[in-house]
Amino acid sequence: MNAADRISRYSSQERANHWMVALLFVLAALSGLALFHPAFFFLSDFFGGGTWDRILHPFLGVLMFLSFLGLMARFWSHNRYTPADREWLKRIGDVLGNREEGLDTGKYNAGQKTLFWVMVVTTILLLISGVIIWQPWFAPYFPIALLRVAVVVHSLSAWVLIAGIFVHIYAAIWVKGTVRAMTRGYVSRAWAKKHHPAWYREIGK
Amino acid sequence: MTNHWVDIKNANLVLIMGGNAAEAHPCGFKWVTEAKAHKGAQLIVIDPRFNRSAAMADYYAPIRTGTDIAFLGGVIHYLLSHDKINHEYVKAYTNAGYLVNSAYGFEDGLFTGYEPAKRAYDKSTWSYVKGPDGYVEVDATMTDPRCVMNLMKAHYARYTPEVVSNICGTPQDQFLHVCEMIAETSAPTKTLTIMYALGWTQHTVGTQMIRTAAMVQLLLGNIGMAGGGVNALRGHSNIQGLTDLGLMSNLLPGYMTLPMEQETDFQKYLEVRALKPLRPGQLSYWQNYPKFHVSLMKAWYGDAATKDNDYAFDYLPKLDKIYDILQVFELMHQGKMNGYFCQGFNPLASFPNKAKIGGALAKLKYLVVIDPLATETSEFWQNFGPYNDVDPTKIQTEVFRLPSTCFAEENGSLVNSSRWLQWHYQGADPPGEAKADPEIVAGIFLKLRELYRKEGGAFPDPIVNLTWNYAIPAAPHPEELAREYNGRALADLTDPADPTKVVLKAGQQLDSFAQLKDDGSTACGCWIFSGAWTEKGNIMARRDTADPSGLGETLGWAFAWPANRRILYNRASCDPAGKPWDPRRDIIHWNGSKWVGFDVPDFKPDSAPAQDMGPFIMQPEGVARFFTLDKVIDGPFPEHYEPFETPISTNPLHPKVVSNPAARVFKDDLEAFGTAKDFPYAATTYRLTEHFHFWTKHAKINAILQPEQFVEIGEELAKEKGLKAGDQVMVRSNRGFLKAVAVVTKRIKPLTVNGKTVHTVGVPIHWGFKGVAKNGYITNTLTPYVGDANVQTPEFKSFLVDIEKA
Amino acid sequence: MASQSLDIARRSATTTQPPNVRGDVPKVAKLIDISKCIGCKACQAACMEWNDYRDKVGTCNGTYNNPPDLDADQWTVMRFTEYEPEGGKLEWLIRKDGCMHCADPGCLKACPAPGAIVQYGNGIVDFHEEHCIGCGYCITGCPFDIPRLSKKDGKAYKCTLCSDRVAVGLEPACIKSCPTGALVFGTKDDMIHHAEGRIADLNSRGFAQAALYDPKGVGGTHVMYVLPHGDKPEIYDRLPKDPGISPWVSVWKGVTKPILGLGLGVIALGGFIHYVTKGPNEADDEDAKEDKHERR
Amino acid sequence: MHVTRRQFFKLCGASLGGSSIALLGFSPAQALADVRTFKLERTTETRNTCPYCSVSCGLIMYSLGDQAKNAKSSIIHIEGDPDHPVNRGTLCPKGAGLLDFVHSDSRLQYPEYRAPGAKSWQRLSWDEAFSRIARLVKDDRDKNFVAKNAAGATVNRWITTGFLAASASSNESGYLTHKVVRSLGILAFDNQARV
Repeated sequence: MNAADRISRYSSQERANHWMVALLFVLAALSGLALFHPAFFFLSDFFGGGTWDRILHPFLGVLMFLSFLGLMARFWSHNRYTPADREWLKRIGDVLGNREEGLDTGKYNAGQKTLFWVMVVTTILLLISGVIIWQPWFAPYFPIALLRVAVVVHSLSAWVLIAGIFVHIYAAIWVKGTVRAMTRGYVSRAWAKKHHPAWYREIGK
Repeated sequence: MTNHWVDIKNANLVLIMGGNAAEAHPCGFKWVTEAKAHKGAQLIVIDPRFNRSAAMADYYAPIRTGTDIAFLGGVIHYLLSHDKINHEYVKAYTNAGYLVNSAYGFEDGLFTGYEPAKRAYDKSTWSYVKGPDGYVEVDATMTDPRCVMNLMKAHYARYTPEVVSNICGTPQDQFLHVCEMIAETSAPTKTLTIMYALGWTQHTVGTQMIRTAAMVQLLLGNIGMAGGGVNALRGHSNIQGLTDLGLMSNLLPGYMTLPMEQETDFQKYLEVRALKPLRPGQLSYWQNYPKFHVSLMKAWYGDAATKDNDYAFDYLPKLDKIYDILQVFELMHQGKMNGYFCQGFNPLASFPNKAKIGGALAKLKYLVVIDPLATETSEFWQNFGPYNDVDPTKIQTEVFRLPSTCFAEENGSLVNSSRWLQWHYQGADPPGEAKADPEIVAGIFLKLRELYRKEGGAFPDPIVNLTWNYAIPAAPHPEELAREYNGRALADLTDPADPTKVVLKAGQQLDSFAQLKDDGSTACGCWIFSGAWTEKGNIMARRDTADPSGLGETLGWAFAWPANRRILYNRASCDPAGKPWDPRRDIIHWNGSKWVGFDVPDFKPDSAPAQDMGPFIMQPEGVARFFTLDKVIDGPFPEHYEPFETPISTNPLHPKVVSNPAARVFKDDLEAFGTAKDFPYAATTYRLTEHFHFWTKHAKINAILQPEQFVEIGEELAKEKGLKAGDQVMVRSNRGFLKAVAVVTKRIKPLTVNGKTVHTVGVPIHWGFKGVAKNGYITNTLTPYVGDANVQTPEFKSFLVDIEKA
Repeated sequence: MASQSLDIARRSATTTQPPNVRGDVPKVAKLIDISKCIGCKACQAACMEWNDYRDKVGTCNGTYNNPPDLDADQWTVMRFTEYEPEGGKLEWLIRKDGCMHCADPGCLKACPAPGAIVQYGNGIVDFHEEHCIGCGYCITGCPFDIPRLSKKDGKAYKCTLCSDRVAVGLEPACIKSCPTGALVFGTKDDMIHHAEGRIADLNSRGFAQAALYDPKGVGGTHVMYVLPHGDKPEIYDRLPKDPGISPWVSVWKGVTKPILGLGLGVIALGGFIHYVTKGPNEADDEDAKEDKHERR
Repeated sequence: MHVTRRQFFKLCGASLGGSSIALLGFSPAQALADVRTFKLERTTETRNTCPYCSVSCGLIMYSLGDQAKNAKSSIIHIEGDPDHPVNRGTLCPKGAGLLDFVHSDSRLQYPEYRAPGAKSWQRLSWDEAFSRIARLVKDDRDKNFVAKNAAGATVNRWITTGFLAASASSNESGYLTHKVVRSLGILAFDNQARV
């Protein structure tokens, strides 16, 4: 693809920030899953065993949250819902069936926006509940009844987040040309025109 | 103890008073829970505090500290006036029918013969009426107004429930409830056991408190019975043993006594102690005193004790008075003592009025402390801030501190309160250079003997002639010492019935004190321990747990003095005809030709019931005494006297005689007493179950379980003083103060005494300035320097304090 | 030791059944007879001594409760309550607190570390600190507030019921020490029988409501109490009347987790199927042409 | 066990390899659910009696080593003697904590001396201690011994030095103490039974 066919989608800083979050997410998720169900406990070996897993996980989580704060700041304004998003959501079946013609999608479609807000909500919940159950630093200061709730909130939030990220990753694989936006920073003009026509027009001007 | 620990399980009713068995003797208290669980026994606890024992009680009644004679005197009155006594027992086994000297009397708080200037009685009127035959006159019908029973009735007629309640603060209904429960055990098939400890001994009327309890038990017929008795729980592991061995100012081993300085004649010395029977046919076992004494002197001085020198009678120091610890520290405080040895004893913490004790020690020239642990006494000269505020540079005492072994590092025996001598074995070497006590004593003695041999000096004879036939003179072996106090034959001993038959060859160990001779042919270091190490070996180390009667008389376990007897006075467990009062408590009985059973009879084994020998064979009367003649110095009947520091400032029974008139008080100490005006609260000191005296604060586990000094006060007093649990509180007596954490409790209630509200302040004793527990004040900073009239045990249990928020 | 230790009923964070064929060993139980307990703390001392732990020397907080609470260095404590009902007699209630060894242990259920908590065939619930990861979930799982994390090593500790002693046929250290026989140990059946005798005795002494505390909410326990006031367990320093594993824990640790775990798999599988059936969404030549067209 | 040189290298290699793998986090799981090893299995048992109160509970002390010549024995555990008729294996909190008394930091290790006016202890040998004490005792006794009282009666007493004996020490120790103390003519003599 020559330079003329490209549209810049993410700056190097945005990409760095994203991959930082992504990396920390993977680590936090793997270390967290190890504690989630015995079937995943083997994952703790990647972190030096169960105890290291338990020690590292909250720090990874906090780092992930801090990194994610950067993404939030950068992308907050782009993720406000618009009337077009309603149309997109209505036609989710068409989208999944690769028939997105006629949708006037902006820089982010409604699915991406939803994921963004899911991430915002779950990471905040994870942070709060995570701090409450963080042994040995903070947990002793909270009543056991609250710890019990926090454990559940933490796990549920994590599950939602992980499921969301599964969708996110799949969508990037499914919609060809997307990954490049986060690896190299640009997309093809054709990609932009097909998937995000409103954005395409906006930057074309 | 008259009985023993396991025997408590045989009781129908247990009275814990003047003690706190659950707290201080938990493993012995187990037998109370066994009695409750398996015999349906009831437990009564009477104490100023609702303590750990009370938590287990079926019935608890509060009492003001120091008023137990009033309470028990009231019980005597109840039993007599409600006719709840074992008549046959009282008639046959006590001196209730004995006639008393017509000059004897009691009026306004004083018995006849009081001499105020001496603070002492002339006891000559406290005696029996003797008949022309030299024996005491007895009125078996007990109708003579001068018989003991009637005098006793009259004496305690004053102790009505109203009076008791007014003095003790125990509500009348509660007092009467206790009386009713106790009275039920006057049935021959029911027993009460009484468990007491320092809550009775540590008063200026301590001896008499215990006597009152004994009187109650005699009226009920509970002495000598399995599940009965008056049982001293006692303190240290070998406090019984050291008392048995006579390590006290005026004693010799086996409850023999040192001569007073007037007793210059050896034969007279023996005669007054070899008590002749006061009634016909009585054993009066002390008649054997000369055998015990001569054998002791042979054990100590060997060939140097001969008939010609009265068996080294002059080697024994003669008393001008008793040098009990209060007397000694008074002398020390006056600068009249130069040297002092503390072997495993921590007087700075243990004795009353710490300021006086510390001041006295500072006047010594030398102090030698022998102990496994770093005690407060050994560092009395060191400054520990508020806990021991002294200037070392001003204290000129030389102090030696010698490390000794602990129990785990030695062989030897201890006597528990059941009178069992139990052998124990070394399990490890002592730390560092620590030595066993006998080695340390030998080390000092051998150096001293060497000096006397070399240099001569003041009366060296007893020192250079002291027997010392130990294999290693510098380290006498416990086994050698045990064999020595058991005693051995010095010449061949023959059977008294058949002089041709040699029972023991010279050099052999004695089987029992029955073999002792007064002609120098036996040596025995402690006659009551004879039988502990015989030719059969170490009897103390026996471990047969067989209990054929199920009553707990494990005769094959260790050795009980005297003669392996488990229940003292057990002849009294049978009626005069020799049949057990209660067939379920058949410990011994007369089988037609001799006394047999599950215990060793405390009696002449072949004396038939018809011979009328009394069961109390150590008494010249053969019976127990309600009226105790001149044997105690403050009255033949116990009388309630207030503690020297009394919260009510009077004695409701006789306002002119408030406190024990026969108790010795030193001048300075009299001035150091406080009054209720300045110190309005009744205080009492005590032990906690987590600690043992001043030892366990050196043990981490116990320091964890009870880390810091506290005092206990009732909620009502706390409210008055604005105190809440956890506050720092200052407790002051007229002798000093301490600061500690306040424990505010429902378990100490204010009592109404003589129309006045009396609050009790509880002060546990266990803290000090050495060890791993939090440093604290020595509790005895507060306590008064006055002791029981008879035995000088300090009045730790009743004194006055004031408290305030610190 | 090993022979009995392999008789495992349950093992934390383990989805298969541990070796259990020899699990038919007698169930053991400790009975705490509150009516006989003098609160002497011998059991506490024996526990410290046998298990070789020592807490720090604390302070007095104005009560007899010392140390004041359970800790990783204090597996059992005495809780003292001065109970004086309106118009009734003062009672000094003393409860030995510590692990109840639930038949249905919440700690084990909550634990994410395989083998950190096991329940032996004899009923003892034991923590294996070498497998403990220090997450503290056992604390949330326990209905009695027993486990404590150590400040020294970050592992969770509690009473083991002296599993090492029981394994060789001895009674736990606390049981052996108890001076008054307030603590008794044996098979659970025997302990229930013993308790019946104690309750009859208490009934005869005026405690009509005396009862055995063997709460069904946790499947019964292997540490039981004889309570003189069996109708009011809460007066014994907040002994829960009807304890059970918190629904937050039991629901979560029950079916939810496997379902959610499966959920993630379903999502992944859904993506795969979608990709296979619908194919990738790709900007084709058409889009590129249009773009070029527009650019001109 | 006979190990050849070759086997030896193999063994070393294997254990080196094993430990390196363990470092990477692939240590084989330990025994999955073993109880703590029973610590008394080969200790030496000694019967004793609790030194605290006069219930005098029977004890069993467990010490390290089998009393082999080269093994230094040390008590590691103390519990009640189940055969003892009184305590039947039970102990109170004091008895159950005896181990910490035996090994207390406060246990004295060697003889010490505090000079008049001094602020600290100095160490001395047993021989020095015995010699100096004997000298002090003799000097005081020789100076203050009372052979006869004012009335001329032989009293042979010495009251300027006193002795407190330990009622937690054994009968044997107490007996010897009494014998020695009385031979000196001491009357200021007591033990804890007084208080």
